[in-house]
Amino acid sequence: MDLHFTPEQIAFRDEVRAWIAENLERPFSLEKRDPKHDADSLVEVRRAWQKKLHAAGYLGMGWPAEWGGRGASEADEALLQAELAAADAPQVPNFLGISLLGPALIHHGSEEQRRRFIPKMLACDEIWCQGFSEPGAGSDLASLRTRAERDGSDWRITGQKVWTTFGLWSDWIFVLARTDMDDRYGGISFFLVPIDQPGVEMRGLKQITGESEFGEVFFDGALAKGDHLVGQVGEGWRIAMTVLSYERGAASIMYPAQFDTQLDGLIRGVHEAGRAERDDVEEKLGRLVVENEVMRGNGLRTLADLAAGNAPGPESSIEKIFWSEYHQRLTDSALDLLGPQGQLVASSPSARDEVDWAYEYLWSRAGSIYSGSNEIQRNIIAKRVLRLPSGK
Amino acid sequence: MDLHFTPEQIAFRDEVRAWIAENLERPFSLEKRDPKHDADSLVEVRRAWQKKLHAAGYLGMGWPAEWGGRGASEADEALLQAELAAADAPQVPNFLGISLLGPALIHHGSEEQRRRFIPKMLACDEIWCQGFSEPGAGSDLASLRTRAERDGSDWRITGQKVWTTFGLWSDWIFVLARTDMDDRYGGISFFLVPIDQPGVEMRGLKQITGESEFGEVFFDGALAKGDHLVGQVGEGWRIAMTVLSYERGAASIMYPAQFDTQLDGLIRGVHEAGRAERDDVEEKLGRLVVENEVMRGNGLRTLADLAAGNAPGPESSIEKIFWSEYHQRLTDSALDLLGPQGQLVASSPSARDEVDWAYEYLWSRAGSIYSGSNEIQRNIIAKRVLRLPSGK
Amino acid sequence: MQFELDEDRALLKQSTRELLEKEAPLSETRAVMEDTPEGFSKPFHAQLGELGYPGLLLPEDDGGMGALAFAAVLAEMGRVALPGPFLDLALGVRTLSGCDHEAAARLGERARAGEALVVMARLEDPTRSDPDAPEARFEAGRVRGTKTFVPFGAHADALLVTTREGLALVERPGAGFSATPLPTIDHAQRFAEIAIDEPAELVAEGEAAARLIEEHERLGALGASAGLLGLMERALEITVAYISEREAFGVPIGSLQVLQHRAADMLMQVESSRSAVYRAAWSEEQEPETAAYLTAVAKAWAGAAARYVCGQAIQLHGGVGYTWEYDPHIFLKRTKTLESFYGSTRAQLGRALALRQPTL
Amino acid sequence: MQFELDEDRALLKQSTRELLEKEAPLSETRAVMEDTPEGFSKPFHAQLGELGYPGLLLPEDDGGMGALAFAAVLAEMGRVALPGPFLDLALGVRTLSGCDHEAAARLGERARAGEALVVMARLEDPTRSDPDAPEARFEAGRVRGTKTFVPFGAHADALLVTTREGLALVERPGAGFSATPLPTIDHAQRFAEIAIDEPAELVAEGEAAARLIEEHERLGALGASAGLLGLMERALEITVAYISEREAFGVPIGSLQVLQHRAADMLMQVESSRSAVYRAAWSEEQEPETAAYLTAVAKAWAGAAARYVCGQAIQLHGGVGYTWEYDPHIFLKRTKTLESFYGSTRAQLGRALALRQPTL
Repeated sequence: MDLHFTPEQIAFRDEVRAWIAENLERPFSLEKRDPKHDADSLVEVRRAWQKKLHAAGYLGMGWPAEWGGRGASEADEALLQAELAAADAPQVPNFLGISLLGPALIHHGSEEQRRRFIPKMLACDEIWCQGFSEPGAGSDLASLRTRAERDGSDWRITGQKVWTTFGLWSDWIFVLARTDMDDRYGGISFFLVPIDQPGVEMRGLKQITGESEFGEVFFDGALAKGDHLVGQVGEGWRIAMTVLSYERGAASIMYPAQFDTQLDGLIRGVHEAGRAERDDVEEKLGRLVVENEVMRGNGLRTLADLAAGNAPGPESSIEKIFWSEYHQRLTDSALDLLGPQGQLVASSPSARDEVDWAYEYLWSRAGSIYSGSNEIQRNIIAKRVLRLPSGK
Repeated sequence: MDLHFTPEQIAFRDEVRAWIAENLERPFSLEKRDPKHDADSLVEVRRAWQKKLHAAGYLGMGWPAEWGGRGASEADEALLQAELAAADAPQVPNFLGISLLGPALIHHGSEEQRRRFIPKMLACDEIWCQGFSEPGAGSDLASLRTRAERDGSDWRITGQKVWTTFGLWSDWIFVLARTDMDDRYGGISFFLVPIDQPGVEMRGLKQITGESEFGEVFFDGALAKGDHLVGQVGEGWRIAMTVLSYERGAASIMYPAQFDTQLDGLIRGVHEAGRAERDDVEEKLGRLVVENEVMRGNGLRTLADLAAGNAPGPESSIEKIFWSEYHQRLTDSALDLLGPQGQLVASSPSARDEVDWAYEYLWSRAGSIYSGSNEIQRNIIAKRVLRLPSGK
Repeated sequence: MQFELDEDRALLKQSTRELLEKEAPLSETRAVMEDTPEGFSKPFHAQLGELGYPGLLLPEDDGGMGALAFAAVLAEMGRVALPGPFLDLALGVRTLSGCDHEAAARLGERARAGEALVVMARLEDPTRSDPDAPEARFEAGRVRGTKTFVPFGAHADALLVTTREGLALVERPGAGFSATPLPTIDHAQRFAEIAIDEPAELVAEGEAAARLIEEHERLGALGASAGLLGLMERALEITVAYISEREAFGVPIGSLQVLQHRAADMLMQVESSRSAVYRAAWSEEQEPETAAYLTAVAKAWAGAAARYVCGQAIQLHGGVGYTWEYDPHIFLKRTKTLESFYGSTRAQLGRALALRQPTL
Repeated sequence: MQFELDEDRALLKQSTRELLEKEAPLSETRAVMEDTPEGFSKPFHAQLGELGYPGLLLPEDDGGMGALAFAAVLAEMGRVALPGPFLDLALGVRTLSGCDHEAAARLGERARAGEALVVMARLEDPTRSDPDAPEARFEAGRVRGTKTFVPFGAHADALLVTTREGLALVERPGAGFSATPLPTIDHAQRFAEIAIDEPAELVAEGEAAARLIEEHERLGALGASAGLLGLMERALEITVAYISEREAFGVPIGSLQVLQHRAADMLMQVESSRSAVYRAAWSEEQEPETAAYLTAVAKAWAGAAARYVCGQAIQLHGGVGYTWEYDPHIFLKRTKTLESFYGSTRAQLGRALALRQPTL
């Protein structure tokens, strides 16, 4: 057993840490509090940050060198993500493009597609959003109904997609659409569709936090060029499932790092409120500390398994459930422990400035739903890990 | 809205309270600690207590006067049970006979059956145990397989029953047995079977507490006389379901009364351990107090509904879940709050004497399983109260 | 014994429901959250005043209807997550009526008619002051101090300020008054930090003031508990309706056992809250010696219950549950306000333990 | 990076499992619980001694195998809920080896060979004494005091007694020693209250004694956490097997979604415990600056986790789950012992908060 990172990995982590200290002006939570910003300018902050990361070689690190990679391991990627999370760096606009579309193009796309799309995606000259989910098909993704019909050598897309993160600011969308109505899995294909065209209408989808980072998009005969089909007709489901299983390791120590930063803020806040000496407060903080450290232990184990060549299996469902429900417990406890002070929205001059607890409290409700609800994740564990029987 | 008991009910409650003070030598938990007792002599303590209760007219209070009743309301019955529970009086050996078999005989039995069985059951000259559950049919009671076959005008019973409370000390057992293998519900009949006969073998079933209050019984052509069939052939399921739905109200404020006594002991124990001033202890005790009081509020509401002529419906599932899971939280917390001291078994001279926490801790695990597991209760709430749809 | 409300109160409850569904439905709450600077509909609150609602807690021979009616009305308001200061106003009217003081009586008349918004300013910065011995002072006819999280403190017409000397009434705060908004999660429930140095009248002192403040807190906790009951009751209803309709994998998701059990747990929380809240309200009227205890019990329970129910309402709605467009978030946000103010769950747990007494 | 044990330790784990399944399987635990006055099998513990197990925690050049091997062995013992003082003995051997004292060294040799049972007597009545400043005294070559919940205190051959003066060793306690059994829920884990007034040797003082006691507690918490891991791992296995077989309403109950999710939650607890326990053991060997913190984390987590898993093991077994005949109760009972001793969950939560530090 060995849970040490290699000296090279530690050196890389230190390099990243120093680079962030030099290049990140301020935590993103402070950007969001700045009254000079609106939703548009915040996207520009994110874009600028992505450009910096790209210039420093921190994007697509595990990809082939030709596409910007440096042969990095899952551990390197995980260390990078943990440092970024701990520093509260902005999420890059193309995070889904890079984690999903990138691998799809590299493994399943054509050479022209790679050349055309990857460099601009990495440089954030084009923003991509994801077009997998549909309003009627949440957890049951394969029941999607958006369809693609041939139009000469091109395709016409009709239907609706939701949860298109950064949709309002995107230039392109990668879409799963049905090319055969009768074949549940084999009838799905993978398309690249430009957003600025008559057949596409993108709307913001306001979240309970009041922001509209998500969008919903309506396709009414939108044009997808024939050479913007990724892979073959009918390969869409397989491609999507493959890329969704990548990079699981990268997040494994990211959440504990992010929550550690928030825990720091909470502990400071509780001290300032003069409540740190109470036994009930000690117990609650202690529990939050313990759970987060256990989560990190799980993450290190995942990285160790990856390093030992064991592909991450359905156990990643455990990580998803753990971080999302921990986030809810953390914010619930924080609001209890900080009192009304913790409920102030960031725009209030009296709000605590380390962590925007009001936002986190609301946003935490989403984590147990998106990316496969926790109910679905528990089904997966029961069936694929514990091999429990199916009903009749 | 009126949650007051009537002056008559309060007078009855006071009468009961005074009667208990006069007649109950000591709490049953202290009886159990007394080294002079073994399982047999404890049953005799219970029997003696039932005789006292019977002599005072406290058994079958709601039954017709002919059978010992006094036209008591559910509220009277509930007040009696609450006082008995608060005083930690022994459970009477025929508690299931009185709550299940009594009503079955009164509503569905023959006059001869009533005359033959009811007086001795009330006086505890005969102890009855229940023969409904089977090893292969826990929550799915109707799948029972014990069968009754005609033997002239009599019946021969073959099969196995479990959870026959006080089985080892019983004289009779009331049994649901299958008279038609093909009719799931209509093929079940209700028999009265003497235990002291060659075809019946009763064994103690040791519980996780180390006691054997339960039994399991094996029938191998046991004889049930023809006139010991209750109701008609095939009416057994209907009779059982009817009597199982009676007396729900009687327990509605019993559990909170019992837990209040235990809470008193816990709070005293925590004070004596010098831990009462801790904020975390305050919070945990406060939560136990709140939950128990809320449970009593639910119980009073049930009684009020009964008094207003509303039959208790599937909402009684809520009470079952509430008290059984509260009991687990209470004992869990008690063992945490009292430290190792709380884990001492009653026979230890150093054990706390108010409450046998070690026993309660273990026994509390049973409440969420017996009488219809809490999983079944939640199914009932979902389907019959919330009317949620069935799967395909 | 009877759990149902009597005819008068049942009628009030029913007519309140109809009024709210007509004049202030959930869609209106949403509009107020999005658009109104005050965080509530002034016309609707004027209408409530005309109908006499703010006087609910007055003695019966003064036109009040008692604690059960109050709880029933607050629960109805919870069902539409009514934004605004109604609870604080009703408490203010009651407190003014308990002051043996002419200015208080005069203002009370206007407040109960909905012509003046009176709220109590009580909380101070907890790191600097003890709630039982406020830093705010009443001296030489003026009140001076700083109060925080004053409900609708920026929009009140008059303030009942707790001071070390007693309860001070500030009418028409002027130049010596400033209010800084404290926007919270709940867009439709506005708080303010206020600094005050204004002429005032001492309307209650000593024991009398302490009693009024205690009563204000107790009835505030009762009203908040009732509001929480309404919130979770409605959140459960919309959730059951949603999962009964919504299909996945070819079946309504409400047929899945895990969601059925979740809904069953939500029902247990809601129905237990109903028992606890109405029992506390009933004791306020009929068994005052247990009222403080049973109110602490109700508030401690209902706050945690509503948090669970409204959180699960979002979860069971799936993706749309965290959109602004669907309603569950409105319930979650209001729950947070009602749970943490009017005596937080943690505070009420301690209170319940301290006040524990036999109730049967 | 690698999570798996290296070859030597994996081999030890495997051979320990085989040994236990052969010589001390769960059925044997049941027999010991029912019949043995000492609460453990003396012959099997002698066998463990012959095989060198009690020396596991000794320095490697003294024949020890380190904390990872210790954790792996304790987890295996947890899988069969092995009754007896093995954990306390291994800790005693380690502590004796840390005393720079001849009598300790001599006894240590015998103890590691399984010839003498040495346990530490540390706890005193918490209402009368502070664990950091015990009432027990070492004076004039004698130790005098009262200790409570001494593991196997009635069956030990020698005692390491914490006194205000340091760590005192009492060999062959005689007439000045009395032990009152303290039977707990867990029939197979015996404790005693002891009163002692016996000749003794002071084997460690001051800083050295404090360091040894701290180490004893830390390694005790690690061993208990590993034991808890084994208990819950096996409890989950038997539960999954049971619900996969048992049918109700015509289907295996393990196909019901609610039970599937419950089992999934149990798995999360077990696997997270595995990560935490082995990480703590690894830090004990490789990263001592984080060991105290990570051990507190592991114990705080594993205690609560095992309580949940073993409680649900009973629930998912239904009726037979609360019979003596089925195994789940054995796991629940041992869990209670391991959770509340070796630093209770509550104590470890406080410790984890106090010791929190960056681990990456």
